[in-house]
Amino acid sequence: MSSATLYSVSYDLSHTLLFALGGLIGGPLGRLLENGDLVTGIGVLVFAALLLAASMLNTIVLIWYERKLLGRFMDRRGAMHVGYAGLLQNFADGLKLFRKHTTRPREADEVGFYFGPTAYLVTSLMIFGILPISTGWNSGPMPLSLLLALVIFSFAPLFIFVSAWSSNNKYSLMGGLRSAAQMIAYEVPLLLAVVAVVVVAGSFSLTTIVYEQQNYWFWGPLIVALIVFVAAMLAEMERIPFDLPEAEAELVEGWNTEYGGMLFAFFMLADYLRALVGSILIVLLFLGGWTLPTWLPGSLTAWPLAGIFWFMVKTYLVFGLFVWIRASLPRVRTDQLLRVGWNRMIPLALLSVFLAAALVTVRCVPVFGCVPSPGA
Amino acid sequence: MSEMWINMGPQHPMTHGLWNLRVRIEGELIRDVDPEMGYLHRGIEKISEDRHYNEVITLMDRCCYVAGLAWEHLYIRAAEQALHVDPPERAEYLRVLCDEFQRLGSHLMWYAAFVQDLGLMSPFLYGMRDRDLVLDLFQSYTGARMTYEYMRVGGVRNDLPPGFTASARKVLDWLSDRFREYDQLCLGSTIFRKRCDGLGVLKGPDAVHHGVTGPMLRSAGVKRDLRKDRPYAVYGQLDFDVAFADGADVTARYLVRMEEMRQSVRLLRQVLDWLDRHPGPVIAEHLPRWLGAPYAPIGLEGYLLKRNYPKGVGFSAVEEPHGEALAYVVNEGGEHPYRVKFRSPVFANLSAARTYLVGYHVADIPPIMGSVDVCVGEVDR
Amino acid sequence: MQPADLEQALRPRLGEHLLGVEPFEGTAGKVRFDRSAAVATFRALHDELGFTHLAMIGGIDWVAHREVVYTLWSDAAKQYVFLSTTVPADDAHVESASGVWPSANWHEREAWEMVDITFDHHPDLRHLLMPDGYAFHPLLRSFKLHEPEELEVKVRHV
Amino acid sequence: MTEEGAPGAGTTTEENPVLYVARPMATAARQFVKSLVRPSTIVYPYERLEDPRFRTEVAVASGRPIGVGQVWDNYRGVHALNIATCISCNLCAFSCPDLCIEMVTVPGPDPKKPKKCPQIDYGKCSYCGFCSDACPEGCLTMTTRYELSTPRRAEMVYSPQRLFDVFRSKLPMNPIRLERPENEDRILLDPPLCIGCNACARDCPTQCITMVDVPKTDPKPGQKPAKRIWKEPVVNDSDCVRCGTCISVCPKECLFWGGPP
Amino acid sequence: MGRLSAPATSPGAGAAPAAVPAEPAVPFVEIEAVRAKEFVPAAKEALTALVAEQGQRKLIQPVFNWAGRNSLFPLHWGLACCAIEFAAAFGARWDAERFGVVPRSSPRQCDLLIVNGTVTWKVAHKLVTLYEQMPEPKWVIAMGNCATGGGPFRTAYSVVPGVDKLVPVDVYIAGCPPRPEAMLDGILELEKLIRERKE
Repeated sequence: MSSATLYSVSYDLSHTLLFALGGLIGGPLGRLLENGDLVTGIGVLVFAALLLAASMLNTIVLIWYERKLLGRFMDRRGAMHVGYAGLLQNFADGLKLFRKHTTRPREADEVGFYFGPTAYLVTSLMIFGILPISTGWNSGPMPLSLLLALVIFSFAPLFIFVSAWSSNNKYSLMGGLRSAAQMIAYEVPLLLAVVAVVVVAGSFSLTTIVYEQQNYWFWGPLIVALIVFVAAMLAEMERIPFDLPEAEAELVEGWNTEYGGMLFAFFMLADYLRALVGSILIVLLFLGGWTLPTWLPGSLTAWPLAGIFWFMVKTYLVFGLFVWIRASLPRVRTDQLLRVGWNRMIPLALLSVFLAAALVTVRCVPVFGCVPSPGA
Repeated sequence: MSEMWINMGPQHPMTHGLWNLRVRIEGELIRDVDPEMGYLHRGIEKISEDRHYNEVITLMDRCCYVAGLAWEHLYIRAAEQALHVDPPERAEYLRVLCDEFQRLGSHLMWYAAFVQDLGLMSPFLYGMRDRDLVLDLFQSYTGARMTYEYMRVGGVRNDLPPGFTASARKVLDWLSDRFREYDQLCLGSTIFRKRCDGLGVLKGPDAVHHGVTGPMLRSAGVKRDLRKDRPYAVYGQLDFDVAFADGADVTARYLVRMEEMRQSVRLLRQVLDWLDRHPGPVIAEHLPRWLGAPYAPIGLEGYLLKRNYPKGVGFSAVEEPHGEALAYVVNEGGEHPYRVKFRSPVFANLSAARTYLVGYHVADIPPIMGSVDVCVGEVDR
Repeated sequence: MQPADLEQALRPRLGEHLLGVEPFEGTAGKVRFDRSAAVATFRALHDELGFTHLAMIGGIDWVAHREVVYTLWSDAAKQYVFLSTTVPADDAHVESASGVWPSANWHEREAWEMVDITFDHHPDLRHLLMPDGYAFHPLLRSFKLHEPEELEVKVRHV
Repeated sequence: MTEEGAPGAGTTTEENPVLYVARPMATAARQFVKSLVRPSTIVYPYERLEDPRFRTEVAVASGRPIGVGQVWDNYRGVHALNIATCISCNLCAFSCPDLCIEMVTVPGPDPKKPKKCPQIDYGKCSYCGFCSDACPEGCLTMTTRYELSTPRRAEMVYSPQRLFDVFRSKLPMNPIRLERPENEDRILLDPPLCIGCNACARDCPTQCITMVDVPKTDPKPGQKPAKRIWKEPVVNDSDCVRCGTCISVCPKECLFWGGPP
Repeated sequence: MGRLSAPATSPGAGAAPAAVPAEPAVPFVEIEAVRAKEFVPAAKEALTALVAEQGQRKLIQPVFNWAGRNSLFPLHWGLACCAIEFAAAFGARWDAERFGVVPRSSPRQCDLLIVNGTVTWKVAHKLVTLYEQMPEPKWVIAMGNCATGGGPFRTAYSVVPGVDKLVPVDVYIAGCPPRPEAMLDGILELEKLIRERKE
């Protein structure tokens, strides 16, 4: 396990910076700068800024990727005129939304109307502080990082409901209600599927889970858990076929009907941030994270940033699967969605937990190999 | 949750046009509906009274903008009966060609809009793409994509350009392949079947009672198709089957429309073969001059009266893509029609909305209304 | 079905209220009836002759009087038939057909707002196409169209 | 769901969720692979459907047609007016169902007799092509130009000069033209009403009306002698374009449409 | 009946298809890159302003202008015939999304109101409401003749003779209905208008 984490890099950066500055100024003021607490504080800030920049950039590229991919599924080109191949399109969208006036309906709840989207975006961003991207890019040892990520991930329905309720629109309200019902229904199978992974990996730490997949990735032996996880993740991300809360055809724009300008941009960003988090979680839990199979030549990972590169490749491929589903499947109905959630997904998830338990008992699977003993 | 009224429209993604569906809901269940029409009422029947017979054709294209040629055909048949004009046979075949291509175009447009209501994204684009090919054919002989102004009292404006039938056959081949793809995307999908089966049921007797016609009626097992039951133009000489289904639900309407498109392809192949073999005039000879060409020279006022042109009443019934459309044209001897009255199939289909919407979920409104295939232009006129 | 058949079938039920059956090209005929026997005529055609589908109700303004034309279709005979009744312009009302054919509802609303023919015992006679409170009946001959007047054009004030 | 023409496809009720989700996904994937080669999008400002290479059928790499060829031969777009051959007959203005054509004066060869040519308001025109069908000289035709966006409403009114510019730009024009139908109507004269004022002959765009002498008739007893020029118009039917200008200018309304019924 | 005369009689006979000013075929890569060049002048302008220290507002204005004109979200609203061509412009063949034009269903998220069809007096106040619900900066395109001036229906008793009587219109598109290309041309015209706009 590499010792250089993202936080330690930030801390070192801040340490170097402040000590150099302190040495430059000299005297008592300079010594004040060489304070350890200050270094820690600045280090956290640098860490946050790095995370923010990386996640935002990734999100915007993700939107571009989806638009282009969806375009080809639909036999058209997608955004192509703003920037090379439309790469700058989403920046233009973001800047435009930033400049647009934000209007609040007169009858809307003042606090909730602004609090909802902001909290939605902020909680979605918070998850990125927990997810390890590669050996270098992680926030240090976090024994319960998976649990923490999922807890933050499940904050969303609350904020969606707050913003939907406070915009004082019937469509928004219905969208909010659907969103709450749907996310609660799919929270359970999601967690159960995660339990299967945790049983096999023997840890709640995402980093450990990735290292547990050295011998074989979990998608093979835990295929049932993967299916449950992908379906539940689709519902949590509110994408077709489970995009009922913002079902265009009947609910206009769902719970963000009354939001325009930057608040709408918050929603869009948060949606895609969650989609990114979903893809990343699938890569981490089932597809071996930043590692490659051992039978591949080692030169593929022998260069700097190779971990991040392969991780992003996997993430974008997983997201491509979501785009593919979006391009080819219709939307389901609320009651059907809930019925599938409670009647099909939870039994399947329980089954996957039993399978995982059996796997841990048996230890070895033909084709895939053996599980290392937990905690080894 | 207590009951509340919500307005779906006039600006709502579900409506596909300018109308308002007021829905009383309890939770997600529909308790009552009240369609509110008239947002697109342009007074076409009134304007027609101020226009010459041929000039009304420009309004017909805009009356139903997804089936312009079918409406031209409808009006022209009534006007010809009122004015005692007989078109030549080739013109009748050309009109059937227009009608059937228009059915393809309209149903493809319906397909695109319907699947979009269900949240299917790509087939919307596929439907629009394939509809554009049909519009290309229209453009190559009428000169416009949507507002054709092709038919005239006594025939049609012009003959087909050379090479038309060959490219038309290519388009038909292309479309026949696509229908399978459409079925795979819709019927092949479990989610689609779960969404659409048993939805928006309107049984046969109810449908007849409420004046519902077209694919909606045929999907309820009633085999009424004016092309078969009351053959107009040259439909009596062509070989085709009436598409129908028994389900009376959204899936059944989908099946009927898909089958109608296949039957249209079958009809079109026969029509194209006939047109290849039988050249001839496309407009009646010895027409009164103001009918043969769209002129309105000065001094026309009272012209017909002076010449004792016979009065008449024209009536025509055409199986339009949406259903049974009727026209009633009164010729009182003036240069303008005295009264023009149209019957829009969607008008009646929509007026029965309460029978097939109440009791379902809010989320079911888009697919059900999508399966009705609303064209507001012809409802409001 | 020929006009003579129609007359034969309807005469016993309507008596002198049946004013005649005229031939009409492309249909079974045009049945002219007195408006006082409207519901009886509707019932006779719907129940006895099998004209279960009401396709259209149209009003025509003949200045002195107004004519209401009903178009019916029979699935058995595969034929259309016209029903026609005249009402004087100053007392333009006729019994509603929506009790016999539910589909008459919207057609009658339209005929009422366009040609000003009141349908008695109509369940819901209000504006369909024009906004509520619209005072005119556009399809009357006395209602003339004209070029629109020049209205003020809105410009952006930035 | 049997008998003739009944759609039989897709009526299966077997439950196989995985297969039935996989089938539409496979269809979409097939489309995706095809589109990777060349989507059917036309990159509009840089490629146009009226480009010669789109005029014939384009079979792109994936075997999909974009357009079906020859789609522009009959297209009705902006008009082109050949001012030189326009005879100011007004027929285009009369035939316009939307009343968007106004005849305006343009400088002609003869300064004394100013020429009137159509000015078209594209904010009203419905592109029905009735005017170009009505034009007896074929000087008003429709081209394939369709881009007419402007921030100012007034710019949508095309003066004859601008229409002439369109004509000179040599855009592809509508080659399918109607021949003028058999004319059975002709201008007839109600002789007792005519006063021989020469208005019809003066304003006839084709100069097909000649004034011929008529014998002076004696007034009936008890009546004043008619105040008139003893000439009557005679219409040369082969040259007449049946525009009705003579009828409109006749002060006594003695000309009318007639002919074999 | 020789109704279909040979093309040679047409005055446009000289302009057979071959006479179309053939545009040079632009390679795909260049097409993708053409509009990317637009950003460079905007950025250059911004940098020049920074050097000249002309204040913050001048500095960010070109960039926001660039963003605003390249990301026009029209309201997803179909009125009449033109709405079908409006939909076709988002179809596979023309794909208006290439220009960043994505229809949104909620007026709060739109900056462009494309009035695609006949506006009747019955719907007039709803149109104005929708316009007012759109946050600034916003633009209006009158698509087709009905929106421009009532079109063929302008004499009717129920039709607004031109949507410019209700809301300020920035670009008019003629056509009945305009082809999808013409609609795209109108959007490009609007982009040009926004570029020249001084705030």
